Amino acid sequence: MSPETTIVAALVTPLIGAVGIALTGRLPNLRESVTLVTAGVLAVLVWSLVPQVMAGARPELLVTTMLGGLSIAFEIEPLGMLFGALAASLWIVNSIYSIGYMRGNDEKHQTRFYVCFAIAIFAALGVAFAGNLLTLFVFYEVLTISTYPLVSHKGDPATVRSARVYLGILLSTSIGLLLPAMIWTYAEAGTLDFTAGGILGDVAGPALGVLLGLYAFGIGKAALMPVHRWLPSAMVAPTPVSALLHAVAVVKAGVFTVLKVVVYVFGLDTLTEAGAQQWLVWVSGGTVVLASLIAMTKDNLKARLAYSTVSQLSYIVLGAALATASGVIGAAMHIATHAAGKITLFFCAGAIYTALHRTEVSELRGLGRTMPFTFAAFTVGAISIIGLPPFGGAWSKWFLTLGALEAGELFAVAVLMVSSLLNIVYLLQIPLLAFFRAPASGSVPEGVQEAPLPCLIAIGITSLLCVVLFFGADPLYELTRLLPSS
Amino acid sequence: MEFLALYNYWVFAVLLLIGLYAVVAKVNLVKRLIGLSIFQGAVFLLYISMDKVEGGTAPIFQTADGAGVFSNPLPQVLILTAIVVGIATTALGLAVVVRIREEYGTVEEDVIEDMDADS
Amino acid sequence: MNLDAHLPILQIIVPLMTAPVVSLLRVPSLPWAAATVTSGLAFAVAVTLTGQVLAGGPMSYALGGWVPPYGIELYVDHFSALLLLIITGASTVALAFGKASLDQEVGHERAPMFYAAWLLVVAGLCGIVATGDAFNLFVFLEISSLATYVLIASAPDRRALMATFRYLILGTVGATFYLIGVGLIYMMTGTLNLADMTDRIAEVGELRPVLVAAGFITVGLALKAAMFPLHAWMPNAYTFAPHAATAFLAACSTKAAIYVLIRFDLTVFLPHLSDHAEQVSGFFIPLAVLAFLIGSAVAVFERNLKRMLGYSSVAQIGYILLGLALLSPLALTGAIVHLFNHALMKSALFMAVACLAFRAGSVQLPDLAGCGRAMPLTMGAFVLAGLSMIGVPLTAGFVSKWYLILACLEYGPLGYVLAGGILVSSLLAVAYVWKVVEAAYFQPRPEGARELREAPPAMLAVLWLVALGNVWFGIDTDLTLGLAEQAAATLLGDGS
Amino acid sequence: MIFYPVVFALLVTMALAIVRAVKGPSLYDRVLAVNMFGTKTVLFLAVASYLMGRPDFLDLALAYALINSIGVMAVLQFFQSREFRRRYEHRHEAE
Amino acid sequence: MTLVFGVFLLTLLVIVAVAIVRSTNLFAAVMLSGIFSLLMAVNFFLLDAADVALTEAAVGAGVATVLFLSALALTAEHEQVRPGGAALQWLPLVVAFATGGLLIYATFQNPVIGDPNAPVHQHVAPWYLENTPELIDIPNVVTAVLGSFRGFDTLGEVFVVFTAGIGVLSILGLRHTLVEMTSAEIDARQRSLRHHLIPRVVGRGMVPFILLFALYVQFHGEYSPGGGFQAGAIAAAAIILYSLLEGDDRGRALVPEWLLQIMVASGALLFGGVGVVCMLLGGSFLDYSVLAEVPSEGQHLGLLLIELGVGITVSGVLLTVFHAFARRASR
Amino acid sequence: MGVVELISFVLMTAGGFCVFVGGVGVLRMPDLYTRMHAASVTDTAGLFLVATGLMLHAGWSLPLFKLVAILVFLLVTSPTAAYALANAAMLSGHPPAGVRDETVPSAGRDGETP
Repeated sequence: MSPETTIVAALVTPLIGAVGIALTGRLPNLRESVTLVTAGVLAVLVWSLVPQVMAGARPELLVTTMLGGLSIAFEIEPLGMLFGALAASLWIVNSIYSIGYMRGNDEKHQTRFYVCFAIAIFAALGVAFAGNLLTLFVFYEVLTISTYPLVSHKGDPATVRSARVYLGILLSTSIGLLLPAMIWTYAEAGTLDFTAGGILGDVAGPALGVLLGLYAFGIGKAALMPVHRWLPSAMVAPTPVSALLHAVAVVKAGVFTVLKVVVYVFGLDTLTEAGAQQWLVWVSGGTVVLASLIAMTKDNLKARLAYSTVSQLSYIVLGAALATASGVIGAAMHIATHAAGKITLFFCAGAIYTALHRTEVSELRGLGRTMPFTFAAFTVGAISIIGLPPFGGAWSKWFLTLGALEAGELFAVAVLMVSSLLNIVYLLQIPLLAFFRAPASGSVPEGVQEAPLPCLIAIGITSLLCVVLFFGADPLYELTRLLPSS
Repeated sequence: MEFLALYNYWVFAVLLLIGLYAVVAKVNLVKRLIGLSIFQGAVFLLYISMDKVEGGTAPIFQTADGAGVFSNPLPQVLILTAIVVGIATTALGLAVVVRIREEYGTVEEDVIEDMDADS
Repeated sequence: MNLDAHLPILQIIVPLMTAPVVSLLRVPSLPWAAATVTSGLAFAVAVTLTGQVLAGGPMSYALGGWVPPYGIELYVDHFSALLLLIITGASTVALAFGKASLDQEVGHERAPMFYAAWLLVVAGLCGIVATGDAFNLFVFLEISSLATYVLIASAPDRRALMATFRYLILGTVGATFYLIGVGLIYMMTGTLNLADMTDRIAEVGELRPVLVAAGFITVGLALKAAMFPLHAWMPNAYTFAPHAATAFLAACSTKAAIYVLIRFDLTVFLPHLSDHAEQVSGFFIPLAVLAFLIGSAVAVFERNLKRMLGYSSVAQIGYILLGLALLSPLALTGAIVHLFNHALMKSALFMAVACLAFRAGSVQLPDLAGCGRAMPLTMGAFVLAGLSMIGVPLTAGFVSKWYLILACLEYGPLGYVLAGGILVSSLLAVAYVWKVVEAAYFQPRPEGARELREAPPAMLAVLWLVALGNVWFGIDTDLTLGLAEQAAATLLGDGS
Repeated sequence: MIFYPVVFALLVTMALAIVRAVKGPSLYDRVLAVNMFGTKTVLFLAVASYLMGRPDFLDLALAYALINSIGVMAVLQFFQSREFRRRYEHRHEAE
Repeated sequence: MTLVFGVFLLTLLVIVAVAIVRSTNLFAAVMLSGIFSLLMAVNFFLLDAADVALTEAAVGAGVATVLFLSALALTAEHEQVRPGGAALQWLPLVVAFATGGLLIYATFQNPVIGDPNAPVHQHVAPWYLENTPELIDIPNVVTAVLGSFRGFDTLGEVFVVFTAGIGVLSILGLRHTLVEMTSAEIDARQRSLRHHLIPRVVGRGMVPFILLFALYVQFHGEYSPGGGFQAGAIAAAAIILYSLLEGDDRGRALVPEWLLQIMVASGALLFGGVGVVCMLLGGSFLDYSVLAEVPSEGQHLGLLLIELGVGITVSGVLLTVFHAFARRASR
Repeated sequence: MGVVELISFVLMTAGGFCVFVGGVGVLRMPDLYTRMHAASVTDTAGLFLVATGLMLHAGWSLPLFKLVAILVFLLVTSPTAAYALANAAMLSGHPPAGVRDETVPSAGRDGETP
């Protein structure tokens, strides 16, 4: 198969899957099989591209050209490859988990759920492979819209209200800020293609800063404060969706876009020369710390994880804002490592909810013996996110710190330090509570009571991934290393 | 007499004003249509006023070769058409008013508005 | 007889002459069939004509063999060709689409008159666009207006009558204002031929009657075009007209007035009246901005689907006017393309609404809750066209907005504010389209509501044809942009 | 010149008729005034066509002389149908 | 001197217009608007527009009055007077005054009335006056311009009338609201003015003359004021008179509705058809010169036919409209 | 000015006078019926005089016949109209001034008080 065909196949597969799921909606077992098969096929297709990209190839696909040199086109470069592979792989895991979760909780509208999920993956792949900003924007919006039914899944008024916040912030920032930024970019550069070294070489420094601001806040999915509000709102979704949102598709699409814009639209050199990114270091650094502090105050487990995500995402934005080679490498790696860690944490939260219907951190006291596997996995995920070896998160923090030092940003270094400490406090607190605190009297069920098997399998896989990303990080490094040099 | 040389146009403007006022301000639908025909009539006057040539006569030749001074035929042609358009509009408007009266039992616009607001 | 040379007149007389015949047909369904075939024929003429214009430049046709300015002239250039395509195309699809819906609303007894009036609207609008004579334009304006009143009044709801009456009054006032303007210009120039007028106005351009005439023509056409704040007649007229007729009228009836407005302001007045450029910009820019902001905002709060779309049209007309007011080739291209694209999206939206109304018997949003599951294809098309209206890339709406915003950015400091306004209005569009989507997909059917099923295949086929047209013209912009760029260049040729 | 006295007289009478038409007081007075105004118009048109040296325009006066009667008949018909309607409405109210 | 007459009549016009707007009795307003039309017609006549004056007299004073009265009989005679309703409304007043003021402002640079050097008399119009004898060869230049030079406008005009006709038919002609009536009432109603002996005799005597006159206006329009439109209006007026006198049902028996509808359509088709024939014979649309060997004879033939078409459609439509109203009343 | 012209002038001026008197009568008379009286009598006379004057002016020509036609039609229609009007007024119960006939129902129902 030629690379072009592969791209087409990779994009079309989830759509076919969606149709298949819709058609087999009456037969749950068949439907779930379709989901899994599609996910598997997709993963194979996407991974088959990896060797070529690592070898320096840049598969392209031009769908159509519209007005004034704008086009719908795809081009796979290392960052997109990384994100695409991540999304495709985690879809399998997430599907396995979803099956357990959705059935375990007896959710309604399961067919709609899987269909939208497939479309969301399609959109995420589109974002990953986009060859220019316009294409990226289209898929970015498709992603927003296709996840709305997932967020509002429960359908009660409170959920719908939160889902509207989700949709409202994401759409309004993208149309109100991102689109103007694109148009401005087009007006200045005459193109929107992602080009190595950037396309905005001729723009003056202050304007560059403003433009960067439009992008940074316009890409609401990156959840930079103060446009992070949608993320906690989206917590009303079922847990697999939260996992999808936080770890795989949505937020990653956001930070991915930021990274991509910084590298391929602005260009690292252009940015550092103009110093236009300086303020973004401060804002993202501030977000990191502030979100961590907020996370500490949250008793609701998913809300705490949500703010943790806000904080972690800003690492990536910070990495981009540093605009140094190591910073970008670190940021790119963090996309993968954080994904693995955070998906584990969410899976665990979902497992706890499915098994015991507990949602608050304070209710988890002493449950370590009831759900030993789950809490063990939670510990793995938490440590990975904190950035301690032997888990994947260590590498990305390492490179981020390196990048901060390269850039001479002592503030950034300080932020990384402080936030790691805060991470320890608010994340490790949970397994500690579960394992070492005495349970509140009578609230602990007898014996071991874990979540359904598919959930556990999924959790196992992702925790394993956290370890694998530490010991087998070389391919990841090789891939991300291509970024700043490109 | 000089000041009267533009009198037609002033009358045109005043009639237009009167007609427009009736169209906009009146609530009775029939009255508004009457206002509309005054409004249109004013425009006829505008066109016809400009066709006059001092010492001329209506543009219908009295001799075969067409000698003589004649007023301008073109505005007359235009207004012939405009009059027809006017009566067509009026007829259609009246038909609508009659139907409105049948459906609502009144032709006062504010009463009708109240009725629609209720439904 | 060389048909090609006669194309401009055929464009008008094909629908015009068929109308009397249709009015005599008494066999059920025959009037509809005749009207549809005629409309299709007119579309074919428009396509051929466009082809000729693209190949050989503007066409002129002297009626009665009398050379202009003594006789009446038809003049078809790129701009008019585009409009002709819109008008005949919208009519054809709405007719092909609307048989079942119109049978339900208009009934067989009234059908001959109704379809005759429909053809007269088509002929009138084509006449407005094709003629090169200021007074002849008025005559066709009246044909199309009167026939439009008939179409609206044919709806079963009694409120349609009141809507018709208001439209009739305001439409006549608008047309009469236009007539006054033409009269004053004629008084100062002695000609009615637009091209001739343009030449001769140069000598008297500074005189007051001409300036006042410019004002009257602008206001009169603005009334006809439902330009903010003279749009009062429009939402109700659209709301209560028969659904399929709305799909047709919304797509093109105001467009013809806008066309004339652009023609007059840019080719007749702009080159010869000093300050006219400033006046146009100063007058239209604020109104355009208010139009799209207020139009969209009102639409957000509207629960009647058709009226919501009516207010959205107010907003869309605002965009077009903005394109005119900025007076740059880029902006004008955007405006002209938007004429086409808006026709495309609105006719799809109103057709979708017609499908909903056909099955649900109501266009109130609460009554339509949950219809997305029962009528997935209809709602799918609605969403597609809605995205186009928001201006999502890959749809037709994006193309025109893209041009407009680029033109704004080009315009200078104020342009940034204008671009911001457009974006805000787009966001509001997101809000009202989303409201419909949410009601359709995420709300349960109300208790005791009518059982829904998918609209008839014939309606769906046409609906999807147009909905996909929104995507097609969002991607393949050669035809629309080609015509629009040419038209903009010609219009501003010696003006800017 | 020989037409001026009669033209003046006609014009003044037209004005008087208008005063009556505006004043009323009853509808019949108005109809009377309109009818009178109509005949004066016919005469005025006839005289004016001579005044302007175009006697061939007597057609207008003739046309109006013929049409004037239709207006009056229409008015009469209107009165009659109004009477009818009143009676009808009256009967319905009584029921 | 005509100028003074004109000023006097125009002043009356303004007075009448004010009276119309101020009158709360709609019947009075309609009567006054009949006067308004007549004054208009006289003014047109004084301004050398004989054709227009004839049209205005036939349409404004004749047909329009009848139509308004028919509509009034079906709606309401009095405007409702509300508390404070009689007072002038300020916003409309301001709008109206702004418009009028703007126009008066503009007039001061208008060419003076009757000025032979005004632009209107310099361009286009002289061409018609010079070339009509040669190209069309009829005395009435208005007819020449109307039928030939600007024949397309007239075609449009016919279709406007046609539209109004089918429009009124579509709006009123269907879905009758049946009113229960006693047979005596129906009788009293349907017999119309038949029991008024004198008007009936006189009226019936006049109908043929009016029709004759209509024919004269129709076919003499190339030589004197008149033409298809005026003739159509006058002929329709004759039938309307007959209907008023004898009852609407008899009027309809005289000219049945199916015939009316065919008239309405065929007149328009005749006009258009002439144009198409011209095209088929190798000319442009409405180029009558190709209809005969000698161009001017072709023009004659063309004008004759199209005027006939205009007359048929106009009379058909006016009658249709009248019957649509009258039938509503008689149910 | 020839004799015919002179006679024509006299006739028309007299006609004008009649017309004017009629106008004054319509304005000044107290009630509908007297006004009607003033109008129709003078109308007929004025009409006759003016038309005859014009005929003399016209001499033997096509316009003469048109004038005759006008005269005849007006002579026929004008009284008819007056009759019809009076009839309608009387039937609908519009009283002559000074008459207070109790048998005439709902007097002045049509009257608008000025």
